[in-house]
Parts: sequence; C-alpha cells; structure tokens
Amino acid sequence: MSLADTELVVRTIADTAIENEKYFGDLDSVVGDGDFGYSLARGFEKLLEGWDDLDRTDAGTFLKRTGMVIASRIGGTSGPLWGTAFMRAGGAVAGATDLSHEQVVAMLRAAIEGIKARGQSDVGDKTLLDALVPFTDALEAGTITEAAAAARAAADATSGMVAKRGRAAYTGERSRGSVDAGATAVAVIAERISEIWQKQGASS
Amino acid sequence: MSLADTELVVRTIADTAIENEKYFGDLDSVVGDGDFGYSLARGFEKLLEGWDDLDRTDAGTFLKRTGMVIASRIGGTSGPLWGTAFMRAGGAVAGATDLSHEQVVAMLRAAIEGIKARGQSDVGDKTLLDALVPFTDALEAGTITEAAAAARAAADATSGMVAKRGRAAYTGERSRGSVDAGATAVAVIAERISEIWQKQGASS
Amino acid sequence: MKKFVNDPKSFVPEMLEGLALANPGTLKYIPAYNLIMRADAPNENKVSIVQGSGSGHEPAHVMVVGQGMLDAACPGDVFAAPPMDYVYETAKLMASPKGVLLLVNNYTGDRMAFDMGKEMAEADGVRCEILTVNDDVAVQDSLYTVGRRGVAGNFFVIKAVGAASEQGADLDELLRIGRKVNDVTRTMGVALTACTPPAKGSPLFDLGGDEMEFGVGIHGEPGRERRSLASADQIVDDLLDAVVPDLPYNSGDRVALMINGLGGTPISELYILYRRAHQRLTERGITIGRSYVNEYCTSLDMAGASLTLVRLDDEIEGLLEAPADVAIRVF
Amino acid sequence: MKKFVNDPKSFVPEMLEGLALANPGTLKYIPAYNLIMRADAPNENKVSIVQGSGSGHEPAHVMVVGQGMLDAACPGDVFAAPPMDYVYETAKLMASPKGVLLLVNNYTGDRMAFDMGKEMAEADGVRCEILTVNDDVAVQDSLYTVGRRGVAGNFFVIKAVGAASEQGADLDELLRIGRKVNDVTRTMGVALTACTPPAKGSPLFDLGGDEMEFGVGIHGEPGRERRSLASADQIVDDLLDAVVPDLPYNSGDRVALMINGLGGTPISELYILYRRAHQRLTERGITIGRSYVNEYCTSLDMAGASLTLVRLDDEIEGLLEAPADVAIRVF
Ligand SMILES: Nc1ncnc2c1ncn2[C@@H]1O[C@H](COP(=O)(O)OP(=O)(O)O)[C@@H](O)[C@H]1O
Ligand SMILES: Nc1ncnc2c1ncn2[C@@H]1O[C@H](COP(=O)(O)OP(=O)(O)O)[C@@H](O)[C@H]1O
Ligand SMILES: [Mg+2]
Ligand SMILES: [Mg+2]
Ligand SMILES: [Mg+2]
Ligand SMILES: [Mg+2]
Repeated sequence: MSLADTELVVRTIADTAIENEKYFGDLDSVVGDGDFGYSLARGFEKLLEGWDDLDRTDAGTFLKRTGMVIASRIGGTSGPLWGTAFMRAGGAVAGATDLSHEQVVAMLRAAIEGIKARGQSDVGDKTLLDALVPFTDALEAGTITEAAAAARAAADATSGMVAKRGRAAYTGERSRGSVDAGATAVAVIAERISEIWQKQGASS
Repeated sequence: MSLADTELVVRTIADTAIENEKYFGDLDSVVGDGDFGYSLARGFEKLLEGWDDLDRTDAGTFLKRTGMVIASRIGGTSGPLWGTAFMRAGGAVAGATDLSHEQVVAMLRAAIEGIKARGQSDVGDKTLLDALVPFTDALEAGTITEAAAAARAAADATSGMVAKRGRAAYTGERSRGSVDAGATAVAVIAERISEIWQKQGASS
Repeated sequence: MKKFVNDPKSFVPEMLEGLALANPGTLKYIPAYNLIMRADAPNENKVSIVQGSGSGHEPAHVMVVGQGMLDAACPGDVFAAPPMDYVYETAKLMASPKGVLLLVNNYTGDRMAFDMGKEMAEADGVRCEILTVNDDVAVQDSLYTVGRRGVAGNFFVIKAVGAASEQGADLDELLRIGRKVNDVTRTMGVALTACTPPAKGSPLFDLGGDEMEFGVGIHGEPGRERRSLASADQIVDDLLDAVVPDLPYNSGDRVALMINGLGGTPISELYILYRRAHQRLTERGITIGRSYVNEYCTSLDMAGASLTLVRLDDEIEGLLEAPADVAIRVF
Repeated sequence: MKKFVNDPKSFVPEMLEGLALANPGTLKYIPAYNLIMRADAPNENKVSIVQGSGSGHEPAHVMVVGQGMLDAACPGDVFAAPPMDYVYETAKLMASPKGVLLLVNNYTGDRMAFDMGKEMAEADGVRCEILTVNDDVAVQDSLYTVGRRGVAGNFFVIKAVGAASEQGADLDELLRIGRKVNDVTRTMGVALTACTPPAKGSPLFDLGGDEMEFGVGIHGEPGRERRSLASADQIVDDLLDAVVPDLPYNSGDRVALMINGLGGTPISELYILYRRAHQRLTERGITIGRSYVNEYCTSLDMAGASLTLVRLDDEIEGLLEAPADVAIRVF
C-alpha cells in the first residue's frame, strides 16, 4: 500500500463519515444520545480543512497527525477513541512509506489495542470493536472484500448484544434489538473502502 | 313564574354550564384562551355547594344572591359579567315572588344593560349579548321555544362576525369563521330551559 | 397530556402550596384566596404592591412576591382573572396606612375584577389605586378593542415600583413611576407551539410543523398572524421591526433588553435570540444598559419567546438595579 | 423543528456569544475553545474551577460561570463532551499558582477528554486535579458499566467548591469538599417527552402519549424503564423511593431538596412536584434545610424533571448559603 493509497483510505473514511452524518446520528439515537454522526462529521470536516497541510513525510507520520487532529477536534466519546486509534496505527508503522499486508494488519491491531485501553472496553461490549476486530481478523486471512463482509456481518450481529460500554450501556437490556452505531459505522466505511479499492485496483 | 320556577331556571343554567364544561372550553380555545368552560363550571359548582343556604325570601333576593356568589367566585371575564347579569336581574324584580311575563322580560333587559355597562360592549361585538338580546326580543314577542330558537340562530350567526370585545378581539379578522363561546353557551342554556319548561308544563 | 399534574382542579393551589413550602419564613399562602404574600406584609411604612392575574404565567406573579417586588399576588385559575373577591380580600389584608397599589395587566377580566375589588375595599376604608400595564405592540390600540395587552414588560413595572416603595415612595409617586416605566416599555411575542392548559389536556390550537404564531399574547390565544417558521435571526429582526418603531427607540437611547421565554423554550435558544437582538440594536445606535434573558412571564408550556425594550433614564435604571429577594432565585 | 435556531452547527457558538453579550464586564467568550470565563480569571489567590461537558444542559455549565461558582466552562457541542484540546487550552488559560480543579460529570467521553487534557496541561506545568461527579441513582453501579452518571446534583458540588475556593481553600481541600458533597448527593430523573437536538431536528426517541421514561439521564438517551404516565404525586413518590434508600437519607437528617426542570417543563409544574416531595420527606422525619426549584441541568427542550437530595451538615450548608453571582439571575 503506497502513501497515496493510505491517503485515499483516510480520505474515504472522512468522506464516508461526512456523508453518513444523519444515518449514523439516527443509529445513535435509538439507545444513545444521537450525536455520533454529528461528532464524526464535524471532526472529519476539520481534518479535510487542513488536509493539504498534513505532514506526509511517511505513512506513519501522516496517520499520527490525522489522529491528533481528530482527538483534539472531535468531541464526545468518539474523538478520543478514533483519535487514539489513528495515532496508534501511525505509531505501529512509524517511518514506513509503503505498507505490506502484514504492516496493515499490525497497524489495525495497534488501533484496536488503543481503543481498548482508552475505552476500557473489549470485544463483546457492543462497541465499534465488535466490527473492527472481525474486520481485522478477516483481512489478515484474506481480502478487503472478505473483510468488509465480515465487518458487516459482525455489525449486524451487535443487534443481539447488550451494551456494556458507552452511553447505550445505561439502558441495560433495552439496548438489545438495535445495532451499535459505532460498529455499523465501521462496516459502512469498510464496504466503501472495499468498493473504492476494487475500482482503483482495476484502474491501476 | 313561581319562585320554584325561578329556582328551576337558575338550577338548569348551573347544571347546563357544569355538563358542558368541555364543550364550552373547546369553543373558547378556537380564538380565545380555552378557560370559559372551566370558569363557568367551577363557579356554578360553588353556587350549588351553597345552594340550600341561598336566601329565598323572594325571587329578586334569590337572583341577587346568586349573582353575588358568581361575581365573587368565578374568575376570568365571565365571573364579573355573569355575576352582574344575575344581580341586575334580581334588582329589576326586587321584592317580587311570582313573576309575570313582562317582569321576566324586564329582568332580562336589566341583565343585558348590566353586561353592556360592565363589559363596555354592545350587540354586534360578537359576545354573549349577540344571543341574549335576540333571545329576549323573541321571548317578549312569543314563547320560550321561539326564544330558544332565536338564541340558537343568533349564536350560530356569530360565526360570520369579527370580535370587538373579549380576548377573541385580539385576533381581529381571524375571529371570523367560528362561533362565539359565550353566545353559544346562551343558546345551549336557552334550549335546555325550553326543554325542561315544556316537560314541566306538561307535568304541572 | 405530558404534564406533572394530579387533579387539574388543584393545579393552582398545589403549585402555590409548593411555593410556600419552598420559601418558609419569607412567603405565606392563604388558600381561601389563592394568596401568596410576604410573611412580613403589610408593612406600615410602605405602600403595599399587589398583582393578580390568571395563573399559567409563572414566575409571574406569585414567584416575584418578596422584598423589593410584590407584597402579594392573588392569581386566578389558569388563564382566568382572579374573582373580585380575591382582589378584595387581598387588598384588605395588605392594607397599609400608605395605601395599596394594584397592578393590572390590561385584559377585560382582570380590569373588571380589580375595579370591583377596589371599589369594595375602598368602601371598607382601604386606600387603593390601580395601575394598568399595556406593553404589547402586537395589539393595535383602537376604539374597537380593549387596548393593548399587558405582557412580559410587566416585570419592569413591578421591579420599579417595588424598589421605589421600599425606598418609601408614596402612592402618588408610585403611580407616576409605574406609568412612566409602562410608557417606555414595549413587547412583542412569538409562539412556536400552542400551550396545553391542564384542564383542557390538549393544545389550545393546532400549529403546523412549519408554522408559528406571530404577535401572541400570554394566554395561548392565537396571535396577530400565522407565518412560516423562520430562522432565529429572522424572527428577532421581525420582532424588532415591530417593537423599535413603536415607541420609537432611537439612536442614542439606552435600553433594557429582555428576551423572555414562554415556558417551553430552553434558555440556550433564548440566548441565541438575545445575541441577534443585541447586535441589531447596537447597529442602530441603541445601547443595551441592562440585559434580561430568562423566563419572566410564560404561557404554561408554550415554546416561544417575547422581546421587550425599556427606554432607560437614571431614575428607571436606578430602580431596576435595586436589590430584591424573590422566590425565583438560583441559590 | 420548533426551535429558535439558525444553522444547527452554530447553535452552541451563537448561544455563547449571546451569553457574553448579555454579561459584559463579568464574562468573556473565547470562540476557539467554546470558552466562557470570568472576565477576572484566573485569580492567583484562588484555585480556578473549571467544568466542561456537552452543551444542551443550560444553565449548566456556562451560565454558572461567575463569582462563587465556576471560573470557566468549556462545553462541547450538543450532548458531546468537549474535545480534549478545549480542556487543555482552558486549563492553561485558567492556570493559577493555587492550581486548577477540573469538574467532570461521569460519562465516558467527558472522562477521556479531561484525562487527556489534564495530562497535556500538566506536561506544560499546570497543576490540575479532576473531581468526578456521579449522583444518578438510576444507573446501577457495577463492573459492567462505566458507573453512575453525573446529573443535576453537579450544581451542589460546583456551588460548594466555588464558595470554598473564594474563601481561599487549596486544591486538596477542594477535592475533599467536592467529594464529600458528591458522596451525600443523589438524583433521579423522569422524562415525559424526548428532546430534539438541533442537528437532528426530530425527537431522539418516540414516547407514547401515555408513557414516560423513568430514570433518564440528561442527554436524551432513554432511561431505566418505560412506564405508564402517572400523577405528579405518584411520580414523586416513585422518585423518592429510588433516591431516599440509596444513601440512605434517614429520619433526623437535614437535606437540600432540588426539583430540577429538564427544559420543557414550566416552573408551575416543578412546584407541584416540590410540594409532594417536601411533604413526604417531612413525614419521614427528614428536614428540608434548603429548597431549589428551577432549571439547573437540562436536556434541551425535554419535558421532565429530576429530584435531588443532599444531606447537609454545617460545613456544606454554609458553603451552599455563600453568595454567588452568575448569569442565571432575574435582575
Ligand atoms: N468505552 C468504549 N469503548 C469503545 N467504544 C465505545 C465506548 N463507548 C462508546 N463506544 C462507541 O462509540 C459509539 C458512540 O459514540 P458517541 O456518540 O460519540 O459517544 P457518546 O455520545 O456516548 O459520548 C458507540 O456506538 C460505540 O460504538
Ligand atoms: N367585554 C365583553 N362584554 C360582553 N361579553 C364579553 C366581553 N368579553 C368577553 N365576553 C364574552 O365572554 C366570553 C369569554 O369568557 P371568558 O373565557 O371567561 O373570558 P376571557 O377572555 O377572560 O378568558 C366570550 O365568548 C364572550 O361571549
Ligand atoms: Mg452519542
Ligand atoms: Mg376565555
Ligand atoms: Mg381567560
Ligand atoms: Mg454524546
């Protein structure tokens, strides 16, 4: 994965978050407080505002800078969590410009560990981890298309879970029956990346 | 009209007001503030609470006492207006126990003058006067049945008028298109009295 | 009906009982006349200041009884003027050698109740004067109407005469001050939703999702006209266009600016309105000497707001600045 | 959406700008960090007290910045904790030789933002301590949750540490006082309607005409359980049954009793709730030393209320009694 590819992935995440502001917000309003879509959209807008000036020395630096903008500019729970994820991902590939498949997986594992530490959460708590971990596992074993499908299946399955972290946890048993907003956002983003990746693969 | 008849009329007014609380309130909420039914009902309930102790020396005294309870216990615009009407009616037949047709008409005229003076209002302002005056005119010329019909026709006709007094006046032209609550209450009460009068006439 | 209520018939008495329970030592409640009074009233060294009106406008008027404002308030039921009896009994109870000032917002029912109550109290030897408040520019004053309504601007009249009476002003002086404040006060209101009286249990009128009522009073009666919903800034501009030319308020004037919530609008939104009003008035060369952003005179749970201007001079500003101690407080 | 709003994205900044315009001389607004601060802060003779949280809870916390309460507040967007940057910048700006006390209502987002912001400020040499508020009995504290939420009881913590810091208390002393107040404070809330965030434009959840949410927080997230609407008295009894045994509050205790409106409920109804709560507590042998009936911590336009008890002792009562001067005032 070239630096341009990494840029494209981050850009795709940002675009997807901004375009899905209302959808993500509606998901968060079922048992949450409805601000998830708004928080992500405003934060990624901030990222795009300073897009051209982001340090692109290498992929690691680029991801770290991205994480810092997000952590310092997005509010709510998502700012610290997503910011930490990007910063840790960058740290895992410090100095590298072209990333191997193994490096991409290692980077995702670092992001996951960052979220777990910052959020004091784990797989099974009905959070974005419940889509991000299956996504990473599938990517390690196969293609981005397979990974996106895994993320989607896992996100849909959060509907059967009871939330143990995040605001939804306050509603206890009532959180069962609707999907987690963060996990679904991961699935939507993964599908979008997979789609763009295929087009780009075809054209390059 | 015997003292018992006078009592029956007042009692019928009270019962009708209490039974129609919601209807009268809904009428007042079209361009008014919705409290008309509530005010009348609470006031006449108070009257009935002390019903047995009302001074029944003669019809004049009985009506005056009724007016004083109403004026001092009903709030809103209706308390002073209806209270004044009953007090003036009583004053017009002071000392009398059995009332002639002429005395009944004179009593109603006095009530009307009282309302006009207290409310600084007149026929054409879209108030209860626009039913009460036609009712009195018709009663002077004919029967209670005819008078009740006149009150009903006049009350319905207030729908075409623009309010110049009362809270409805604040809405100006927008008050056109709905009947006046006070005028309709007069019509409903007149119809009820007419009905009871006929049954009673039949039984006595 | 989405309300905290037991029996709608006991809505007002229960509220008043709660108010008295929450303010032991300073307020007294007399159930027979819906009366909330200062525990230390009447004070023979000051004119007693009394207001009654319908309920449903809280904090007006029962929650501004206290040192520096009202000596007593005798509200009627929701949106209904008090019966004249309440006025009469209240005036008698508040009788002070210096007299009683009865404040009346200009509505037919209130005027009649206070006229009759005053006459009865005077017959008992109580010196009373009535001061009428009519600050609402939404109502065109003409021969055919009962004149302008008294709405949120009422607060400034109470505050000014309340302060002056604490300073020992006599009844004539209070009448002068009250009229002077009323004369330089103008208000206009807008409703985004209709309110729900507890006894009715449903909204007083239907308002479409994209409509608002412009020029409303404080009783849930419809306003001057129905308009399409507009932005907060546009609404403020329209309110100012009605209020400013009415007195008029001119460049060089110093004013008090009040954004009053009608009961269902959160204070965050009131500050959004305040911001625009402050900016626009400043652009017109008008200085905002005092700011008021809160609920002062409401319509039950109505979402909406009113904008009030008071032209200040040293006398009025001094009275508005004077201390007061009433139930609506934060501490 | 029945709201006074321009662009939902500017809801918070416009509100803050309005707040600063209405309070010239006492408040300053710094747009870059949503910061509302006392114009005279930081004061080198006192610990600076700072709170941030999501917006939509007004008057909390931006409208209780002022003498005797907060030195600054840095809110995030509606219902979103502030970004850590805001916390960091605010802590730096408020740096006093006596230190900075950061008050945090216990929510994941707020805790993370303040933890990160504090670390960054400390790296710059600013002495900071975090005090967490968690008064909501609706949330069962367990291994599986993030613990109890901080809701309206927050007001008492702010008031107490605000007063103590004015009296010169040092940072450790403030931590002791704040924890002590938090430890004797319990709250439970109920919602009759869902609130409408400006950016969403529609209610956060559907609530039937005869339903209510029991045990709600202050963000419009659903509560502990949905119940059928009940009378005001019944609701108070149920809230007390949750709150009183939790500390527990016992016969002989002296308490502060707060009925807090959630934004869309008029104050008249709050007093109806207050009445019952006062009566019931008195029956249980509990003395109400101080009463608070108003909006302190809201959920935008939600109709609803919360009930808070604080067990008083001489120290706490003295601090609650101390004077303060903040933007939510009537004069
Ligand atoms: N402690 C946590 N660890 C990991 N993810 C979390 C945690 N708490 C919340 N989340 C994720 O964040 C999403 C909500 O984000 P956001 O709406 O910004 O938070 P909030 O409004 O609760 O502060 C949830 O759907 C969940 O996926
Ligand atoms: N000035 C007046 N003169 C005569 N009748 C009036 C006057 N004002 C109002 N009314 C009558 O009273 C009715 C409304 O009564 P009510 O609801 O008690 O008054 P309010 O406007 O104070 O709420 C109107 O429908 C009208 O018939
Ligand atoms: Mg959320
Ligand atoms: Mg009416
Ligand atoms: Mg009325
Ligand atoms: Mg949030």
